[in-house]
Amino acid sequence: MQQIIQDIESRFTITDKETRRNDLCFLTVDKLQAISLVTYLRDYQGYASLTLLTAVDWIEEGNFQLTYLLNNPSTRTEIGVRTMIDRENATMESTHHLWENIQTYQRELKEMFGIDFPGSPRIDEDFILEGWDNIPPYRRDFDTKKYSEETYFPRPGRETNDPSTYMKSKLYPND
Amino acid sequence: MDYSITKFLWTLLGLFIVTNWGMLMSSTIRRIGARVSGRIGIPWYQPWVDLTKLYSLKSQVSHGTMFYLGPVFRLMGGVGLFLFLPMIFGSWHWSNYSFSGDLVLILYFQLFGMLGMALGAGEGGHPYSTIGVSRGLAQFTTIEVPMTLAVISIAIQYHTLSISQIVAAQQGGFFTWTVWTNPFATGAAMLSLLGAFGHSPFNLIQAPNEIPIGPPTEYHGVFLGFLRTNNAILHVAEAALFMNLFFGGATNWIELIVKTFLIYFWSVFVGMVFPRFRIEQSVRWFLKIPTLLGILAIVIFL
Amino acid sequence: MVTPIYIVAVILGLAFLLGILKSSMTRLGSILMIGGLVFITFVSGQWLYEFLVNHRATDIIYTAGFLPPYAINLQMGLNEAILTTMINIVGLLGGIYLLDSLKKTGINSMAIFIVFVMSLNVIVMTRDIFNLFVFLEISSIATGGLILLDNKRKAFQAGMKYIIATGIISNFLLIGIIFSYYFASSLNIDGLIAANLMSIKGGAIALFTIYVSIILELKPFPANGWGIDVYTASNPGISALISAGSATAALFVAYKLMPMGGSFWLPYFAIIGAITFIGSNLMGTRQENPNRLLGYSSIGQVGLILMIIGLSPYLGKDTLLIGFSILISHYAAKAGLFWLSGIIKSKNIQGWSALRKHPYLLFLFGTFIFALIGFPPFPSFFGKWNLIMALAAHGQYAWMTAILAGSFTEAIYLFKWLGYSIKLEVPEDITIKFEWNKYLPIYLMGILLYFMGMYLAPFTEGGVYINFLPLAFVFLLFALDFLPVYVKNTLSIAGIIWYMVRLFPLLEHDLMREIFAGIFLGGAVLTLVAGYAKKGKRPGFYPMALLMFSGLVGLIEANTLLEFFFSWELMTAGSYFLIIRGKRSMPHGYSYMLFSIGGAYAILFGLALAYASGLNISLAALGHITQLTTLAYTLLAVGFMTKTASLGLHIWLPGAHGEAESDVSPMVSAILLKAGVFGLMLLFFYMGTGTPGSEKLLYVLGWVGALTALSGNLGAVFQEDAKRLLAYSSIGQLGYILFSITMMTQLGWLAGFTYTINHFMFKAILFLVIGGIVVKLGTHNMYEMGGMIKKMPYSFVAVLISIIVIGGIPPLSGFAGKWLLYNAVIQKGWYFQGVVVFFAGVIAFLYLFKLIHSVFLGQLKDNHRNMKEISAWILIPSYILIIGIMVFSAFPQWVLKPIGNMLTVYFPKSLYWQGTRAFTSLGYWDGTTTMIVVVTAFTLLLGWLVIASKKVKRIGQFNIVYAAERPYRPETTHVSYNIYAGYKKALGFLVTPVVETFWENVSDMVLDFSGWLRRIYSGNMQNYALHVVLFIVVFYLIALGGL
Amino acid sequence: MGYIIIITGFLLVLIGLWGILSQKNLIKIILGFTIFDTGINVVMVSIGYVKGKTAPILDIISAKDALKSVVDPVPQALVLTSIVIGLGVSALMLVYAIKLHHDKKSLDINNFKDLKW
Amino acid sequence: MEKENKPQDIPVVKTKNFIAPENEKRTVTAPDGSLIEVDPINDYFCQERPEEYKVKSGAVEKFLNWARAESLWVLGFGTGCGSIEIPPLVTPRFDMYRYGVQMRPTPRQSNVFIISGYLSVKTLKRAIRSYEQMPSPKYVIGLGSCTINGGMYWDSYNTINRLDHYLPVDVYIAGCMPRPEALLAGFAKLKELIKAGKAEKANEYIRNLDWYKANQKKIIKDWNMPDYNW
Repeated sequence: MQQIIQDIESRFTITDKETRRNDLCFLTVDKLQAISLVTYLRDYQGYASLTLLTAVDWIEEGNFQLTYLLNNPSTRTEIGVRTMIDRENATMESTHHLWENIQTYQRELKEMFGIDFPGSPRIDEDFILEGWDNIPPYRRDFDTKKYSEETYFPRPGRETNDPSTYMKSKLYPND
Repeated sequence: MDYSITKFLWTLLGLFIVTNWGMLMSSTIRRIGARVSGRIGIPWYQPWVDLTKLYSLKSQVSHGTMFYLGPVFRLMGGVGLFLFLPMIFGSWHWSNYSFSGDLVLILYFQLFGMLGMALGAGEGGHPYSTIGVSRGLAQFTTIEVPMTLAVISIAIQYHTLSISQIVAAQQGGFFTWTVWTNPFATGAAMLSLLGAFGHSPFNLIQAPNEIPIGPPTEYHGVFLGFLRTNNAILHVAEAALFMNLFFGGATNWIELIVKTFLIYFWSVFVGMVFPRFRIEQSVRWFLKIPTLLGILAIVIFL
Repeated sequence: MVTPIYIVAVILGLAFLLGILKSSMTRLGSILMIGGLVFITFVSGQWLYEFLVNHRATDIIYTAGFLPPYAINLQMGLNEAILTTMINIVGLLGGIYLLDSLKKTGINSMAIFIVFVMSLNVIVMTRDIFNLFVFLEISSIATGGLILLDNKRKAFQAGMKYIIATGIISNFLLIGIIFSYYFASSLNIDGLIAANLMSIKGGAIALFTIYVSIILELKPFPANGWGIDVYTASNPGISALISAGSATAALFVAYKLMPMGGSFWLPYFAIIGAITFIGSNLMGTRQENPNRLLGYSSIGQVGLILMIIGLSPYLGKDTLLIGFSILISHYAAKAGLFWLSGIIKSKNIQGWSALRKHPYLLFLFGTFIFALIGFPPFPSFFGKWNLIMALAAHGQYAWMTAILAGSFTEAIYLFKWLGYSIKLEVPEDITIKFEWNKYLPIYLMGILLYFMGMYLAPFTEGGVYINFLPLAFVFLLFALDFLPVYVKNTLSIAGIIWYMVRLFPLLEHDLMREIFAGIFLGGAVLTLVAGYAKKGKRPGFYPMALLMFSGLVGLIEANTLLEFFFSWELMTAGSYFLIIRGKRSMPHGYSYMLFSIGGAYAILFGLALAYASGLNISLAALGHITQLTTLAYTLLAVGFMTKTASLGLHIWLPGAHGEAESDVSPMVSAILLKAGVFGLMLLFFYMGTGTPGSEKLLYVLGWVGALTALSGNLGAVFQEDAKRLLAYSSIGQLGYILFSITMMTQLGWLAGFTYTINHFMFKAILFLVIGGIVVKLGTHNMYEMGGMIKKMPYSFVAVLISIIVIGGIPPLSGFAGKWLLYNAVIQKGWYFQGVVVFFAGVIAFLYLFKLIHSVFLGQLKDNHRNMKEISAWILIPSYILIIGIMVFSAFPQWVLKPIGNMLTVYFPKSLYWQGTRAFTSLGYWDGTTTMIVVVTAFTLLLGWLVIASKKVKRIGQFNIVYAAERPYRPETTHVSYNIYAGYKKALGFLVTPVVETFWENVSDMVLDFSGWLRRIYSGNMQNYALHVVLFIVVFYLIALGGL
Repeated sequence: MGYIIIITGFLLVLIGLWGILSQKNLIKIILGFTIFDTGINVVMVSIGYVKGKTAPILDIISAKDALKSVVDPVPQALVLTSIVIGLGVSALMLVYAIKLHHDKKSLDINNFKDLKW
Repeated sequence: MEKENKPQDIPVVKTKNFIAPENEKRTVTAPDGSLIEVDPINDYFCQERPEEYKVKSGAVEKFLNWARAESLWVLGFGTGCGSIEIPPLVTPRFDMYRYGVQMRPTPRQSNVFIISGYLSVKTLKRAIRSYEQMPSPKYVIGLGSCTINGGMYWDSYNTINRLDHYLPVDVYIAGCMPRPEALLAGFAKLKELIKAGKAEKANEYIRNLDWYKANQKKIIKDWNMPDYNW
């Protein structure tokens, strides 16, 4: 594992490195290098299997963090490749030529985060949300509670309690 | 050739008995099935309740004329089978209109209902209906092979195709039944009966898990009520046919009830034990052991 | 009377005159040439008239006033008169045809041309063998000169080859002549005959040399490469002359010289003829160049006639008639074809589709082709018939086989050619321009063929009975082909109805014939009614349809074997043209024709054996076959089974019926197939069960029928093409019929008749309706249809009723067949066959459901939304037939009772009637009661449903429960394509196309063999010379090796 | 004497045939033909020849002993015709040879195989 | 943490009219060459509005209501996590068959629609379609708190809160998740209602169709089906 990381470091500019376990580590690279890195991992290091592609909205930094989690079935190790992309103009190169199943993740990210992957098959089709016309719901600036209240006829009389205080008041009403 | 009103009324009465017996039989069988798996099962009157409900639904839709007529054809198939079959041996009242034709008529009249169902389901336009029909017909072709062999065998045995005469030839005791005198033919026919009743392992036609209910996917309400009525009649009539051919017929209703129940139970019994066949498996299966038995049944008379 | 010597004198004089004319005076030259040709035609024609009308005795003309051997003598008898007339006519017509070319090449060529014609005349007439040699040489020099007419490289080479080969041959002839003279001291043929050379030591060799040379002149296979090249390369006009004129003359020489050698040489003539006939026709199968093809065909025909000469001991006094019948067909057809090829100027036979724009020329082309194969009413038909009959009477089965095999190989390429010209795209680069002098000879030859056919018919035993009335009607319609379709249709229907009215009293209550006449003619009327739906003129349709129907009606009327076969061939020809009219039906029409001809030859062989058994021409002779009885019946049965498309012989049917036009399919399927059934029934009637071997034959045929039923139905199950599905279904149904009648019991035959009548009705309905729908929807593929019930309810009802009948579901009439068959099978004891048949019957359900579902039910396609019901002209006949089905279903006794009574004459009675109730020793059935019970019960149930379901909402096409989704498109929701995939998995191995593969392999083998064989024609003239020499050597070793 | 001539004649025939079948040059083949012809003519003459008799020309002998003193006149007549015909054939062949040479500038017989099969 | 929440600055990613490609109008060529315009929604589906059925009373109707109550055919359509609670009903422990309750695979043959748990917008569309395809009289059981007020998904952007705004509910079964026993109790309650002639919610749905449709269409923007699915 370490060897591989060293090998990668010699080839790519790794801006950040985080080893979670012996068999799992995350490498952060520049957006421009990300695709070549996953290609390299897939073709030369045996990380042939894509476990998932996911995103995190770092709204404060104005970035989306994409994570390609790759798995090497023979050594049973995983490497996550992270890259930051601009939030305003969220576009990333599609990697559906590397893994066919990544199409689905890319469609999901497009729908939920609004990250575009030009060229990815069926990227513009609805994925889970049929007929969504608002801000992509996983963006943190989307207020889901407000949306739900506006849209879904909340049944009146609903109370929301903090579980710990609520349980305390129930169990120890005298305190 | 008795077209009298009395005859008609008697036949209607017979039909009434048979329909009710068919429903009772199906609920009983289902109760037995439930008990086998440790349940209580449906109430014995459930088929009547279901039927009443189906006939009393408030909205119905139709896909077209043939869709509408399909259940009529289907029910006609069952009723016709009943009409052309002498139910009780030696009885004028319960011989129905069996003077219209012999065993061959009955064998071919089965197709009448199938055709109607197939066409009605076809006009429904649902893909699963067509798939179900195509499976049903495909399976039916090979079901008929052992059946034909068995029929020919007993025709050779008794020198007749008339059902009354076949039954008459079996009178005289338990061991004069065809099942003892011609076990191969009986075997072939009873195996083909499994397919005819369409219980597992030969229930791919309706296969609720794959092609929701198959041909009757689009049927509901009165249409479905017709189909259910038909099932009740058809099961008894077919069992009665086999009873007449192989198990000495019946001289009274009690005997008929017992025998048809056992014959019907045979197919359910098998169904409880075996899982479902794929269509090509069932098609092939009927051409193996049942056909072999049928051939043996003829060979012994050569 | 002008003595024939003037033929020589005038022509020679003219030739010299032409020689001294100035080369610019071509106009005068051509007038002189034509004048000379007209004169000699007149002379020979005048003699012919004398012989035919005044029965003048044979005349001998002595050229120098001395008796032979001191002078040359010419003989003018009937034969010579006929032949010289023929030669002169073709010379005259050829001269007219070649006028342009001759004018172009100059006056000298005209001189050569007339000398050539004259020399052929003398060759025919002369009785002196040296004179014969001289004129043979003159003719070949003239031929050499004429070949030079075409200033082409290939013509030079061909001419050179020709001269070298004929040079060698004539030198050998000369040697023979010298030795004959040496041994017999005579040059006169009569003198040589009297001298009996065979008895003189060494005389045999002299005779051998003469004979081998004469045979070589006839271009025997394989020493004929030079001859074929001449046909290929020279001007078609010259080729026509060589083929029609020279060959005629040379053949007569062979005939003339035949008595010299006595019977010793005849078998060799026959063998060489047979080898040539088969061999060169086999070569033809791979040929694409039309002229070369005609060359092969010419040589083949000449071989056939040589064979006839060789077989003359068996043919007796008929030799001349037979030979002449075939010769005249060859003569006219070949001349016509060569002339046609000169008009079309195509390098390959595909180019002949240019004829499509010229229907009359196409008609003539068809005429020539059919005349060559030996179809009625052409003379060659009668020739071949007489030939086969005479050979059969003498037990010469090997020769019969050889003749039929050769004829069949000839059919292979001729029909390929005809098919190309009818069906291929019209080539753009070939234009046919009208020139009277080229058209006229062709037309005349065509007319001659028809005339000679009619003229020669009465000379054949039984030929006087042939009814040419329907044929006359066919010609009338051909003449009226320019009229619009409804006029012709009305005319045809009226004609057929009139004929029906006329025919029925003549049948004298022969029920079987009445039934088939009803099917043939009634079916004809009904299917023709559907023709009103067509627009335009439908050129050529009506003559051909009526030709088929006249053949069919001829079968009914036939009392003699000849009439029967005559009608059979007419029907085949007509149906071929009908079938090939379909858009994509060229290959199918071709395979139909080949199977039909093969079948017809099997029938011919069988009929010949029947004739030979008692020298009785009447149809009843079929009942008393004593020669090779089993073989005869087998051949007849196989012949008829090609028409009923039994297993193994069925591969033509799906394509032919499936691709035919919408109203032709019912004609060929519902009606034409019944001709085969009629033949089989007739055959089995006469054969009975007592004939030795018939029991086994019937047993085998019974199995064939059962397996045909199974394979036909299984084949239909996996079809996606609606009409092909129906075609396969026909195979299956015909299998039932074959199976039923092979049982040879009353029940079996009743079942057979029931199936026949039912199949006629439902298949006519199905093909009419489905055909109409296919045309309307513009596709054959069922998966592209669907939902038509809403647009075409009447069609749906028609199809529904038909499929109920096919399925044998009570209460409709299909069940009658099933019930009878069940009883028959058990009674006969054919249990396992029966099971196969009943299995097939259930399989029928699969394709029936597929058909009705895919077309009428399921999802309506978007592009078929605006469809209307198919034309009423199609529905009217369908509904008439439905009424027929209903009546037959409700009152089966009306039909079955009389048939049963008729059959009791032949078979023991086993079906009894008691009112409406039929019963056998096994079971009973009451059609009327069944109908009443079912209709009553159905009505009651329907009433119940109507009451119980008060209000039913009609919903839309996609309002289906689709697992909570909605369908995407009708195309993807309509389940039709390959719906029996599971069944295919389980039983698909049964439909592996074994038979198709077998026949493909056979045809590949034949073509490969001919491709290999024709390598001997290497193109090298020296090789050809060597072939000639080798031929002589081999012939010598075989014939005289022992001497 | 007679036999010798006949044998010579046949030898010429065989030589001619050999020439036709083995030579590749068209002219030689035509020569073969003429030799073939000549051989046949020789054979023909020899057959009609009777020892010690003269030619059947009526000028030389008187008409009345013609039957006794002349050879069979028929072969003689035949030979004349045959020679004439042979001449015609040879001429035609030569014409063809010229035409063929004109076409392909060759007399080799193997060059003229445009037509086959 | 500084939030710069400016929704108007964020580009709207989806700008489409929500007509499914298969529902767009298109032109096909008939075999005779003429052009046919296909408007899928109007052409393939029945556009009529349903009509209310007559609610009768009297002894016969009482008997029929009893029959309807004793023969509850449940559509096998599980929407949320509650669908895992339904299969145990056929096991020997609960054995719903003895109460005349059976599962049917097709809406055409079912009377009872159990909305088993949370209902996303996407599933709601299917549920509406299935419900409308069921023949009347038909009954809806809302299973679990999600169907009542959204349950734990009350603030989700994609899950409805109140089923009764979209489909007429006869019986709610509260709980998260209710056990199979609760379902049986729900069936019993439903039977009671039916026998009492009070379970005519199907009519109510038709009566208030416009209101229901408005609610449904409010959240199902990708409607793409006729107003009423026959």
